[in-house]
Amino acid sequence: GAPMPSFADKWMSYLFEGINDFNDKHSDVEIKMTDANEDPSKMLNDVDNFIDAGVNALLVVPTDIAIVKPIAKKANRANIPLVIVNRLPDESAMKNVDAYVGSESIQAGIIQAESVVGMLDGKQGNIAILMGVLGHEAQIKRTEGNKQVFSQYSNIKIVAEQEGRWDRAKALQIVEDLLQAHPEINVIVANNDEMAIGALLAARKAGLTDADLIITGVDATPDALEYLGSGLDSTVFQSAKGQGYGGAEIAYKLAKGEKVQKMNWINFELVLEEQKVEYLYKYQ
Amino acid sequence: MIKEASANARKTHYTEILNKYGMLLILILLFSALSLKIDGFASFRNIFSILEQVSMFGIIAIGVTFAIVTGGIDLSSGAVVALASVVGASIVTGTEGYGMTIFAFGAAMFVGSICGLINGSITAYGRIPPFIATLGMMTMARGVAQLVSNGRPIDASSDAFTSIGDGSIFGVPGLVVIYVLVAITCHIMMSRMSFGRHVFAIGGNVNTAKICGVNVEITLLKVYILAGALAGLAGAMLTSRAYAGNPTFGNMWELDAIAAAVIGGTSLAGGVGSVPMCIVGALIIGVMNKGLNMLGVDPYWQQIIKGMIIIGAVLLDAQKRKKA
Amino acid sequence: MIKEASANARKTHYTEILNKYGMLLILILLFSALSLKIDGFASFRNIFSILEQVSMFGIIAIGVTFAIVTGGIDLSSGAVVALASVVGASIVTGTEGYGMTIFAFGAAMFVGSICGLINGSITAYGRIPPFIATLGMMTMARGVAQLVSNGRPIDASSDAFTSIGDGSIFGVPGLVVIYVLVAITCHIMMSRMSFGRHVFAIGGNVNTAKICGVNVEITLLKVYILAGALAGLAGAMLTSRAYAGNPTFGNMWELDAIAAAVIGGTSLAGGVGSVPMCIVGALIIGVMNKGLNMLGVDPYWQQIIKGMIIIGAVLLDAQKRKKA
Amino acid sequence: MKSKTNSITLLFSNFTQLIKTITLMTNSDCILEMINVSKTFPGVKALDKVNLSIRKGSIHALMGENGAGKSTLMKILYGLYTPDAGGEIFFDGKPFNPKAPIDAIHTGLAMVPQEISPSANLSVAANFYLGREIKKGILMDQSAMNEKTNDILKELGIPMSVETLMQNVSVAKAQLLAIATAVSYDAKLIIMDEPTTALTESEVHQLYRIVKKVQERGIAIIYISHKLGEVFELSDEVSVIRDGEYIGTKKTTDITKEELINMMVGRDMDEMFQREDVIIGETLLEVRNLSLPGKFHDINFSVRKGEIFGIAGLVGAGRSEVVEALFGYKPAESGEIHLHGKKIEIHKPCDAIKHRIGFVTEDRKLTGLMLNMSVTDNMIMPELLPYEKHHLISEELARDVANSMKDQLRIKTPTVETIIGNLSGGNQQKVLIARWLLLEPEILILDEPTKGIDIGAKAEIYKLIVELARLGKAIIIVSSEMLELLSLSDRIMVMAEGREVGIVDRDNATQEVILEMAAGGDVPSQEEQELESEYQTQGVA
Ligand SMILES: Nc1ncnc2c1ncn2[C@@H]1O[C@H](COP(=O)(O)OP(=O)(O)OP(=O)(O)O)[C@@H](O)[C@H]1O
Ligand SMILES: Nc1ncnc2c1ncn2[C@@H]1O[C@H](COP(=O)(O)OP(=O)(O)OP(=O)(O)O)[C@@H](O)[C@H]1O
Ligand SMILES: [Mg+2]
Ligand SMILES: [Mg+2]
Repeated sequence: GAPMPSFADKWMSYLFEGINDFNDKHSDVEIKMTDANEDPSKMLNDVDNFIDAGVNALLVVPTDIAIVKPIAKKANRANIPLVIVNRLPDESAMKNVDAYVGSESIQAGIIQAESVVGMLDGKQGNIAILMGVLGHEAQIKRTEGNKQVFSQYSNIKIVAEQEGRWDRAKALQIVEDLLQAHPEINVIVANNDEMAIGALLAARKAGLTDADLIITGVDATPDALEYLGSGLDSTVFQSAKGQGYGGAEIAYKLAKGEKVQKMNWINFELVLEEQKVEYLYKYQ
Repeated sequence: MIKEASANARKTHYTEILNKYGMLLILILLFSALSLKIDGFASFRNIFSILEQVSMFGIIAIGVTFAIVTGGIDLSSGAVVALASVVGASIVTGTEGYGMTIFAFGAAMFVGSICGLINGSITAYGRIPPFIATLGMMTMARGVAQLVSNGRPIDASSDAFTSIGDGSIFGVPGLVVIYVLVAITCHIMMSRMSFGRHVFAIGGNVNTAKICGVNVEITLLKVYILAGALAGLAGAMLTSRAYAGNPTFGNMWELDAIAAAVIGGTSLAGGVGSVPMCIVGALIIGVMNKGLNMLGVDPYWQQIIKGMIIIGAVLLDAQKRKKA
Repeated sequence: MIKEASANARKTHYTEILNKYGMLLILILLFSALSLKIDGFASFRNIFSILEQVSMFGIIAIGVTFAIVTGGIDLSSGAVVALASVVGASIVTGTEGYGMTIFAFGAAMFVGSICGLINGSITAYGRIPPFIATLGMMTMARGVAQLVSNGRPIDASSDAFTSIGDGSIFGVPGLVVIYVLVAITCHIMMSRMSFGRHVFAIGGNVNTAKICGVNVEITLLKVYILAGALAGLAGAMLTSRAYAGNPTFGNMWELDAIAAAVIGGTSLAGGVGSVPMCIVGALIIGVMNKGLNMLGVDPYWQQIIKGMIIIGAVLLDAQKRKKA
Repeated sequence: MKSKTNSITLLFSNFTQLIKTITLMTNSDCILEMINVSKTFPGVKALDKVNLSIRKGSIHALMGENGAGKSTLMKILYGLYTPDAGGEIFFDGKPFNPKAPIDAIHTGLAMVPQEISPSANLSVAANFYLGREIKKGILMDQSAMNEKTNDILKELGIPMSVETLMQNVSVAKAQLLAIATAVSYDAKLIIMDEPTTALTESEVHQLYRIVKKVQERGIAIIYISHKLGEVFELSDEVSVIRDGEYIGTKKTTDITKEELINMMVGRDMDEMFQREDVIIGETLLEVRNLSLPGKFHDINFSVRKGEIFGIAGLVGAGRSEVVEALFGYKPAESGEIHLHGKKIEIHKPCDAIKHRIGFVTEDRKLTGLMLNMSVTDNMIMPELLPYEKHHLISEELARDVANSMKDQLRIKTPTVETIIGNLSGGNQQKVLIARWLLLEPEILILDEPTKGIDIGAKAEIYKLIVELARLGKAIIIVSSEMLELLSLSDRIMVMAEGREVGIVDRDNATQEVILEMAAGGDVPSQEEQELESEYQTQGVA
């Protein structure tokens, strides 16, 4: 059983692919996924339902990290191994979790921001941050990572922060408005690639060229990789398939009673134009 | 002629029963079908689990039913859940004991009531369609929830507090107990108290209600406060179940709640509705959700099937009534 | 007596003007206030930018206005936008030339019309409240959109296709041109054609409409097909603007669209509404969004302020009318 | 000329007013005194310094043409409208300024509104006690309410099951119930605004009985009606309003019908309508074996060009259903309709409209008005084609046509753009008649066409009907007003319990003959007795 937070998110869809890959390769495995639509309550329902259906292991990408506690409690009560993927719960919650596969979201924000610092190379940076749906773990941590880095540099100023809801169209509209109100903006940092592409389209509309703006996203989706170098300046790769496949594998082992490592880190990797082909290849 | 008349009377009787219990029939059919397909679907455990899952938006649906019976609507309930959850969580976080738990539940309901009071005042005194008033409140309440929580989930893992969502009394989950209590209270309010009578009268014909001396404004105010308080209660329940308050909670719940009310036969034109049937409507949605998940239906298809079942159930009901 | 009567007549005149143009006044006030606060807000460039941003949900709002005037509603439009965008993008992806562009727009509108046809049939022939019919469709259309796209955005970067969203004619953005054309056509349909009269008649009193020989079912069918087709068009426009189709597009747009219609004075009880005022309503929302973004208001506060402005505008309008 | 007489009466009434005002202030004999009450709506001065005093325990008739302001005056009394500043109202000697109906109710007023629309979703008893539920603790005492309602209804002679939902109660019964409800309030003054429009003779007599009973208890009644007969039968005094102005008050015994009409319309007029003969042509419409199970059975009749064909019967006889079926609104299940000797199919109203059949329905609110649309829109709806230029509707053309109709039928409205909901009841009815006249119908069906219409307008409508007949149109008229049917129709079909009892010629038709037929023959049918006993048992239960 694998309750998932959202089927509407592009990055997640590659994670699902990883899980499905594992599923297809092992004939003695059947993985069922559900969509919580980013609704924690729905996710709890899904967990209940899976436990009722008698699954051997739970593989969960939580909607937010606070939800892990009740999920762990339920899993423990039912004596079912629990693997958390992608979103790292706090320590007290981790006590009751059997394994974690993924990375620290804050890391993505830090890598992203550091790449911006590098590209600015001491020049004045006026930054707009596009955030995902407020309250989501990735939105909170990535933004936090961004700010952590930027606050150390006196040549960098955050001019605006707005909620782009992970959505390309919404980001497009916001960046249009921001560029109008703050022509001085020369860096746009987006919590994900879809919003970064929206920002890029808005910049093009405003007549700005690649040289005028630094735009950076997170996820390294194929779409984003296509835009890399032609407007998008960097993105951060987090192996979705790797997390999915790895998570499934660990859950499989736990279900069979094998011992596994508790923390399984999958690191973020910065992707610049040079690595475009290499990463595009990963999606083939 | 005499025979015909009595045949007619009997026919009316059938019609009435179908009108009243048609949806219950559909619920039973749905449940039976799924029980045949899925092992253990018809177990007590599973039924309680369905009830638990339904309890929160089911409670909202009861409040919404009141609003709809007056001819209004409440779109803000999902956002109020979020606000109440955040408020409840901030009160309870790091505390222990049932005193704070009760206080947190009370505060959540109070915050909900305030939202309801605003909805109600705008609707009753400002003469703004409740659709717009509560749509505005929906945006505002979520904004305030994010402001209060700074956009982050707030931990609510006080043992006493979470025991409400986790615990059970004589095997009945705590949330289900609350649901049942709320349902009984609201059913009595709606069907046996003059407040309920006035709610129906307003939905049936506002002008007549006014002429008969019903205080339309106050009644509407009470209705929206009730709906708000119940949404707040649901928010507290969710917080206790999820061990956290979160400004993203309750997203789109208002639509599920309205769907539950309407599937239960509440007329959006006002004047018709009941608490028991609203529960039946909520259960149809709950059973359907549980069944689709347990059958392992692809989530994309789940959405499509859900849409079809909602429309289908209401269609079936309408058709049957027409024929009868 | 004569003097008094003419004074009265003049008063009526004022009232009527206030009734008709009150919201326009509010729009102008809002715009002026923001122009004073923000440099360049009152520029052509900015006005076109607002119009462009408004165009998509503004077109949806026009379709929804028709539905609301009949006394119905359309909650599915946001989901239809998503479905149409996905369909449009899959057609256009990797192609070149205006032929495919037109085909993609046509297909998007066709898909929208099909959704509308289903909405309409269920409403008109199944006698299901449109709230439920379109709520079901909302879930279904989004499910189908995810199914078609496998949950991922579909690239739509055909030059011809994206030039619609990017280009401009004599300085007027392409999307604005489409908006204006749709608005003019729909305004004529609503105010000057018998179809429009029938729409009003149904909203005014269905029974009377029937007695007056209006084919209620066919008219409703047409209304929902129109609303669906316009949502489909908006989906294609968004796709061309965003260079991609995405099953997450159009989330909650239906609520913005309904808000625009109601702010524009369309009565949710049916029988009252107009296209120009619906545009005014959409512009109020658009100006507000733009202003809040340009002022750099904290996103939490933005939501709160938006809710207040929506309620405030309708409240102000209602108050003014009551006094006059 | 008219304005001169007007100003004279005005001067005169102003003078008497002055004296009255002075005497009234000290007059403890009056339950209600209204002094200089005015009300202005946007564009309309509905009431202009009206004075009215009602003596304790008297039945006071209030008369005036459609749109004179009678209902408005009563709505002010009941707290539904706020009057313009400057007037004064005293109730039982104390100043009285109701803000809402609840104030009026608490002060001792009750009202039967002109347009009764009970909450259809509530039961008879629930409606009866709406707003003043009997409680036991915090809960309602349902059985007590049922019992008491039952008792009161039995006492007033309206036996029925009190748990029936209002939506299953006929209009007539609902009207009687509204009256019973008003009576049951512990009121000192009851307002009845056109209580008999939905009633037939027998129920009207029931109403008389109730009204008399109420008066015996010392309760005063304001009785608004357009029917002179009722006024002279019931009232002690009668006041007249014309165009929002108070004309005067008279003791009913001191005034003749002619004088009263003169007060109302400002000129002499014949109350009795004398119709002239019209040449009757060939058969236009023939109805054969029309049936709709449960509603009506085996209806046969034919109507000729230039003929006025009446349909009589008691309420519930199925008259409306027959004409609704004829028009395709609720189509019959079997039977044939022939027009010009050819069989035609009518499944929907638009079929009927195509054959140029017009239909003024009986229920203005339910099937007549589009309340929030303009007078013009309400008029032109059945056929929009004549107003189209290049496929687009021409507002101008529509307005012109509506204006000419407004003049022709003397519809009292500020403009034809006015929302129809703001017109007085009678004027709304005129708009509906105008709607179907505009269709230039060959056959015009009128179901209770003069419901709530004043004497002057009634005469005009009668003239119009005869004029249409003269032009070779066929008219079918359903009416509960016996005099109306008798004076208008060439032939009258009488229905009872969904069946055609017979067709009577003009020469043979008298009130007695028709009433006897409508009652279903000499003896009440078995079913009727059954029903009666059923009511009795239900009443006891
Ligand atoms: N709400 C309103 N808004 C505007 N005008 C109104 C309103 N109500 C009544 N009027 C106008 O006031 C005048 C008096 O109407 P009212 O209903 O009192 O007449 P009435 O004497 O009761 O007539 P009827 O015999 O037809 O019932 C009419 O000209 C009517 O158009
Ligand atoms: N079962 C019922 N449900 C609802 N209404 C009913 C029912 N039975 C009778 N009525 C009402 O009884 C009334 C009388 O029926 P019908 O219209 O056939 O009588 P009629 O002879 O045309 O009388 P009228 O002159 O009042 O029109 C109708 O107005 C109808 O609404
Ligand atoms: Mg009146
Ligand atoms: Mg009838």
